[in-house]
Amino acid sequence: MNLVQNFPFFCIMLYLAGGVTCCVLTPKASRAVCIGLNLLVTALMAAALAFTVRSGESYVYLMGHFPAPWGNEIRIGPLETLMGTAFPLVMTLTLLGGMDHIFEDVEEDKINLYFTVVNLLMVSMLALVLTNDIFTGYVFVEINTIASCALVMLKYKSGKALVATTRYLIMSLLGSGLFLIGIIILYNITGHLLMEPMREKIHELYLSGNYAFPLTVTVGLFAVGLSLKSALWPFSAWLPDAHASATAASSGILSGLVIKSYMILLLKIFYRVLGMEVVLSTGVLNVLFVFGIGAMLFGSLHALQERDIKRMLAYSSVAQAGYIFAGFGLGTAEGVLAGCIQILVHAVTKPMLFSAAGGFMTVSGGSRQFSDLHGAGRRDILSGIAFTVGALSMIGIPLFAGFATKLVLTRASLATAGWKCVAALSAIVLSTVLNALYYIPAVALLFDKREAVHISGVKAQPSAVYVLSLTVFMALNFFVGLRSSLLTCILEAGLNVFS
Amino acid sequence: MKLFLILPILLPMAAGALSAWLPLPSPKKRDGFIACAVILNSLLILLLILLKPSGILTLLHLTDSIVLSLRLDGLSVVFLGLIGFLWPLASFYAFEYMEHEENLPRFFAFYTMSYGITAGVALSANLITMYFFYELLTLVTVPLVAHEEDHRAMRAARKYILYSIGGAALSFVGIMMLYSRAGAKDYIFGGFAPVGEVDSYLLIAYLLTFIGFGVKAAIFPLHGWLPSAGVAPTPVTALLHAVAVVKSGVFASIRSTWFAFGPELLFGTWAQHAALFLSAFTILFGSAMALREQHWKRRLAYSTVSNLSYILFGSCLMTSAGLSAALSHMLFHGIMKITLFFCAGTVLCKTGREYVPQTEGLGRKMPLTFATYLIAGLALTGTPLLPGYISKTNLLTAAAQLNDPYALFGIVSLLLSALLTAAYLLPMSVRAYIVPEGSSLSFTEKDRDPGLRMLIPFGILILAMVIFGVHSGPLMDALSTLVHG
Amino acid sequence: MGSNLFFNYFEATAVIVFGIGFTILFLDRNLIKKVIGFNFMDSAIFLFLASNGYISGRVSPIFEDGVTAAEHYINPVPAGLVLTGIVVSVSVTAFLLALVVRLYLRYHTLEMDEIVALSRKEADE
Amino acid sequence: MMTNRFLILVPILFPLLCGLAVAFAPALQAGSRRRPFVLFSLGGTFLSTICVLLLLRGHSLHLCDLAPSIELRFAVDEITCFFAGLGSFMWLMSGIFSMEYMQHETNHTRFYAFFLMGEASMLGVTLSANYPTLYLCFEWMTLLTLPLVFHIQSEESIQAGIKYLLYSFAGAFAGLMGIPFLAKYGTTLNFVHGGVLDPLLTEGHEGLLLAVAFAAILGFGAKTGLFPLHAWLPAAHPVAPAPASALLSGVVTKAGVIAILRVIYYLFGAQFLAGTWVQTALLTISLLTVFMGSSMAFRENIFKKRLAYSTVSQVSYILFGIFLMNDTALEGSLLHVLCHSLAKGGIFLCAGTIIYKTDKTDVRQLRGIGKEMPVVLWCFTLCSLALVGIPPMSGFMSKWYLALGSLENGFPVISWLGPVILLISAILTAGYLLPITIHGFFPGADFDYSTLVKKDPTLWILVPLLILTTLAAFTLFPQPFMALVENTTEAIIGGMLS
Repeated sequence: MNLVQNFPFFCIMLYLAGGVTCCVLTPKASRAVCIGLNLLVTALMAAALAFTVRSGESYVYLMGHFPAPWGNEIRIGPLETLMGTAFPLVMTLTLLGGMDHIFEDVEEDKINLYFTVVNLLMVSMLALVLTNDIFTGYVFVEINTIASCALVMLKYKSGKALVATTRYLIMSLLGSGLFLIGIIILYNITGHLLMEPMREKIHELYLSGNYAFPLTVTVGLFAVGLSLKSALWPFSAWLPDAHASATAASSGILSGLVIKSYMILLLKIFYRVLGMEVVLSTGVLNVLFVFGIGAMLFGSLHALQERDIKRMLAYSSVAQAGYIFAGFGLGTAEGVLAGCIQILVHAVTKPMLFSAAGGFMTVSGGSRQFSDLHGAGRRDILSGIAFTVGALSMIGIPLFAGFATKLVLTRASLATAGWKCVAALSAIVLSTVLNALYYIPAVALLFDKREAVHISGVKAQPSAVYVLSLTVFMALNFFVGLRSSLLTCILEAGLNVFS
Repeated sequence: MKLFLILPILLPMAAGALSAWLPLPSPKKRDGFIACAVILNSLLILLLILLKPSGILTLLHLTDSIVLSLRLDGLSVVFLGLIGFLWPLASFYAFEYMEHEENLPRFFAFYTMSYGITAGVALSANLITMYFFYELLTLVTVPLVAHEEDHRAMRAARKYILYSIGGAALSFVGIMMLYSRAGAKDYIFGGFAPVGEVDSYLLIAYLLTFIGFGVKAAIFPLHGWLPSAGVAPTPVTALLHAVAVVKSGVFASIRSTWFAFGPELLFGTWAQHAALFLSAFTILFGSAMALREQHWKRRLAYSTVSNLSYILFGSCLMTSAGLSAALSHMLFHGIMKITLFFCAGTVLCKTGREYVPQTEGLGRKMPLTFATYLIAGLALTGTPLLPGYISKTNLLTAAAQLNDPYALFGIVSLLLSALLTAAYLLPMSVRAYIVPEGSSLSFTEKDRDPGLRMLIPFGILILAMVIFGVHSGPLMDALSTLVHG
Repeated sequence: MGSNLFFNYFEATAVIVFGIGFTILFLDRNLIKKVIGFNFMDSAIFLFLASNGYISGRVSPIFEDGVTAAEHYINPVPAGLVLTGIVVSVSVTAFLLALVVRLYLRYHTLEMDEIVALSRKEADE
Repeated sequence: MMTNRFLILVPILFPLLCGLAVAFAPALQAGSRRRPFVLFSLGGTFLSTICVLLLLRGHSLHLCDLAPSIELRFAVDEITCFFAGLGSFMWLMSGIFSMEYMQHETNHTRFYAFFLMGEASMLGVTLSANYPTLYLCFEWMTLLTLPLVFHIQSEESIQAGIKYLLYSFAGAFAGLMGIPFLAKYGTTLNFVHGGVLDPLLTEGHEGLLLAVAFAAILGFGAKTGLFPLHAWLPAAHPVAPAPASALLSGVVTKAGVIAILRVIYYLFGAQFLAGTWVQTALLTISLLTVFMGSSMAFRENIFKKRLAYSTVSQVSYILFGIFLMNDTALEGSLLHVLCHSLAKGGIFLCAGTIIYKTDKTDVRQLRGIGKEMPVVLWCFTLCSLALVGIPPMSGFMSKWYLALGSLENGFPVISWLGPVILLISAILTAGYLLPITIHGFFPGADFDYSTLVKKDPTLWILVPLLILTTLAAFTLFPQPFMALVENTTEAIIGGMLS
């Protein structure tokens, strides 16, 4: 047990401490604490990642030396540490990118609360990724819900933010209610809360055949509950309002990171708690696959008709979530790998797009409508380039991050035979075209010469922080695009030892 | 030695990017900068063709098996030679043509960058690299199509995006299907797909790539974007839609047929029949639509649709004679079509006349332009002593070799399309020179022959046509040696 | 199927109450009713959870007269979980009610449709 | 020996260079210097052609390779002798005629340039020794004779010109169909006496090859006005100036005949085509054209249109003889080639003179023309007699052999139907040609002779007319011509169908 192994535990504790201290500090100080904390956690988790990749297996970390079934455990493997490093890194960059907007939109005395909420959000996300106990998972799901709703709400005097938050909160509560009752039924059947023992119990039940119906019900509850919280297509009505009306940084965090943590939890439950053969026997994966394909198409169709840049990006998040669930729905290891890669790719690209959109709004008099954004890319050239890079990556042009997903997802769907392969391939082709159809005209409009009359001539003076964050984001995007082979082998190693 | 392979791609890209942002004082300086960059790149290509460096230059490992890498082999020499020869001419032409247009830095930046990317398509050593350059080509040429930024241009650009990205996505799926069966290998003459028994999985993959790349090569159902892209300025339509963009579609299709799937796998299968039928039908369809079209540049665009399918038809015959005929037509059509577009562009830029009926009697006022147009028209129709005849006869002879009903249909459509080409090109030239006595035709003083910078490309192109028409022996031998790897 | 409904009636009532709460939260247009619905749902779950731990014939897990053998008492773990659950649902209800108050101050109505319509009209100006 | 082989090219290059000189050389722009130069070049071409035919018979020249499989090859064989001599002679005659005729026309430079270059391409067709060269010269002949058609630049002539261009291209492309298939199933693309088809290769593919041969023959038939692709001829010939329309009818149609002869006897081979459905189809089409041409001419009132229709029917006489594929019929058709070129040339020149002098284009206006231009109308009458086939003139001899050849052949229906249709069409020919003479010389009672004005043309016109008329009666002294025709037939078809 060398020192590196308990870094993940330290990170969770650090974030908790950070969250508490931030609510008493001044806005500037709480900002410094939050950013510093995030960078520190990224470093620690990177060290943990290096350790787990070198050792190649995932270890269980007992908290408080209480053995099962009383004590609480977290399990650290290559996949968890990789997500653990990526999330805080993206969080820092998104916060830096949207910093000016935070100080504008949120009331003066509430800014330190904003950073408190951000820290709590990070705690819950890290916990969701790492936890090995399902009830702890539920608790952190709830913390995550409250924190993300608070992020949406903290917009100064905006009625729309309030309404969006309420609808978001209600839908999330529905999801977590289903999730909780799922846990309780499972606890009722297996008597355990830690994931490994539950796994053996369920395996015996599956073989013996009794409790078959409750098992299918629990799998259904988990799938619907968590897909509702991670905005899978039929349940995604709340996402556009919530993500569009929040400040630039929050919408980046929400669509880039928050909905991803639930997906990883769902993946963990399928792999570690229920075991893949049980899940496959219930056929819930096909339902997820169909919803994923639906998300890819209808998300993009809605985005096509949007005249508001942030709502367009929000709908595009729904579509990209569809990619992930289509990956999981394929049911094979490679499909899940494609889903995980898309989690990382989308986490890297969407926050950049939202920050760039924020930049455009500052130079276009705060309006989000495309009619006012003519030539915004020209007025704020850095955001223009960042937006183009993000758009091209979303379409899946090689050399950009999006291409990695397209490559692995196509290979995964080719491996599965029958209707799933045909449906997946046609969905990929269609969604690429649809993405191109709304991203490229948007880019063209942003670089359009004829500017709206009352805005032309406003030159942007982006702050150093903003420039730094966008450039690092672009570099990250190209890194994922070019070195995707590195990510794939880490994720493959992680998935092998995941269950 | 292999490192030189990356140069023809990077040089124009860098030059294009620099020319847009470098604070060049006068347009003249920028033209000079672009001109020397393009000529330098053509010389570089000539050097590469002469030295023919062997070996593969790997740029990047996308995943363990999929690699972006470059290589110079027989087929890429042909395509590189074509674009190397035509790009400087087109650039010279563009300098004169674009004088009175606005936002030129952006235009010339993208115009030169597409030179590099097309060279990339030619030099790529496997399907994924070619797909990568293929997508970039779409992105770089979108601003050129939408140059005028008026409503028409934007609609044409949107249509262009829809077709190209859709086509590229289809071919991407096809490529991945091939890779899933045969592994991600580089190009080998004769293809690397496992021959074995005919399995329809690979045939479906081949059809997907054929239709995917066919979008850029303007196959019948997916040709819609080419005529509507005619709204772009002439240097764009001339170079991109007569030579670079569409030829890269055809080049990609030949690559996938001959160097990836391989003729043995495809010979005699229903995939080959479908490909033959599609291309033969497009030959007829393109010429028929061209005859009906009154807008001059759209008529030439439809003619390109038909001529591209000549090349596809030749390559789909799956015989080495067919391939060398296809390559010869690729070269000759490049030269002939760019001349026709130049003439149309000169008339448009000098006199503002866009429609065919408006050109009656103009031959008197612009004799040299219309003389070039007549010669290029005769060449395209296939009159002997001009290159069109050579490639057409080769195509016919290659098609006659296989006694296959689809090849026969191809021969009949080739001949019919030759007649239709005569019908939509030659009467125009006759009516340009010969005007009935009593007709009242108004000519302004602007209607006169263009400046020297346009006439030089005309002269060079006609010379090239006559030389290839009369003495194409060495070229054809070179092509057939290339064909055998 | 129906036969074992009789002796685990705790679980049955819990699921029924959960259903009622879920539908109220999901379908009702009045915000306060939604909050009430949410509490229905949570309390149903805690009933289900608590009843899990009950072993008939044993006493509640509070030490009395020095008896420390585990067999004497019922299983305390579910009760512990219920405690955490109650904490979570109380905090969420508080948050939800705070939101409802803020909405009422702004739009002077509790009906969700009216609030959405008002906010959209407000956004148009 | 090497040099004189290149002499074969002289008949082609000499008129070509003269044509280019007339077009571009500044010195020749003045009318006074241009006319002698044109005469000199026409005469020079005629003489050089005769020398080449006599000296270099049997030699061939492989000029160059357009592409590995396409080579340009010229040779002098029996068909070249027969047609090249006739063609260059006719070009000379109408050249002389045009000296006078072109006075009332404009832009002479363009006319004479393309006049000379047209001759070069026609001689090219006669001299070509393989399929691609034939196709090359054939295509360039269309392009170079095209400006002659729309010379007067009226809207009608331009449309006629475009029609001529497109029909000829359609025919040429159908002709091009033969090259690929012969490249596959034949041993070589050069003209070989008796056909190039390799019996082993053509084993199972007769149907395909027959269809290709049929398409090629119909394609080349476009130039001769054979039925499916004949519509351009009645439109193009009348609008051309008289010397050009004389050549178009007299010689250019014969180029089509040469091409068909080559395709049948030197590429696919007579045995391959004899007795097949192709032969029966071609015979019926040629008979149909013969009959249709003369009936349309009978109804046509515009003078030159009537003569154009007459060309359509007369040339189909020749094709009928060729398609019968036996030596007597072939002899008859070659005789008719001679007769038709000379007679139709003469008739078109007379018509040209009449229109030139009196500007009357409608046949009904020509009452009493005989009084005004007796010599011209006498030549017209004699040439018409030749065409109708009245004994002393050459028409009779050729129609006689044609009828004999048709009866010899023993086809179930066509062998007797052929002579019947030839007879009917001869009567129709008399019907549309002789009334002009009758009304010309005997204008009838109510004609007031006072308004008569002598309009005899100058020598430039009379000399070629008289030469052509005397030659049209060559059957009076048949020996030299018959010897020429017989050994040409012997060379083409000898030893094949015996």
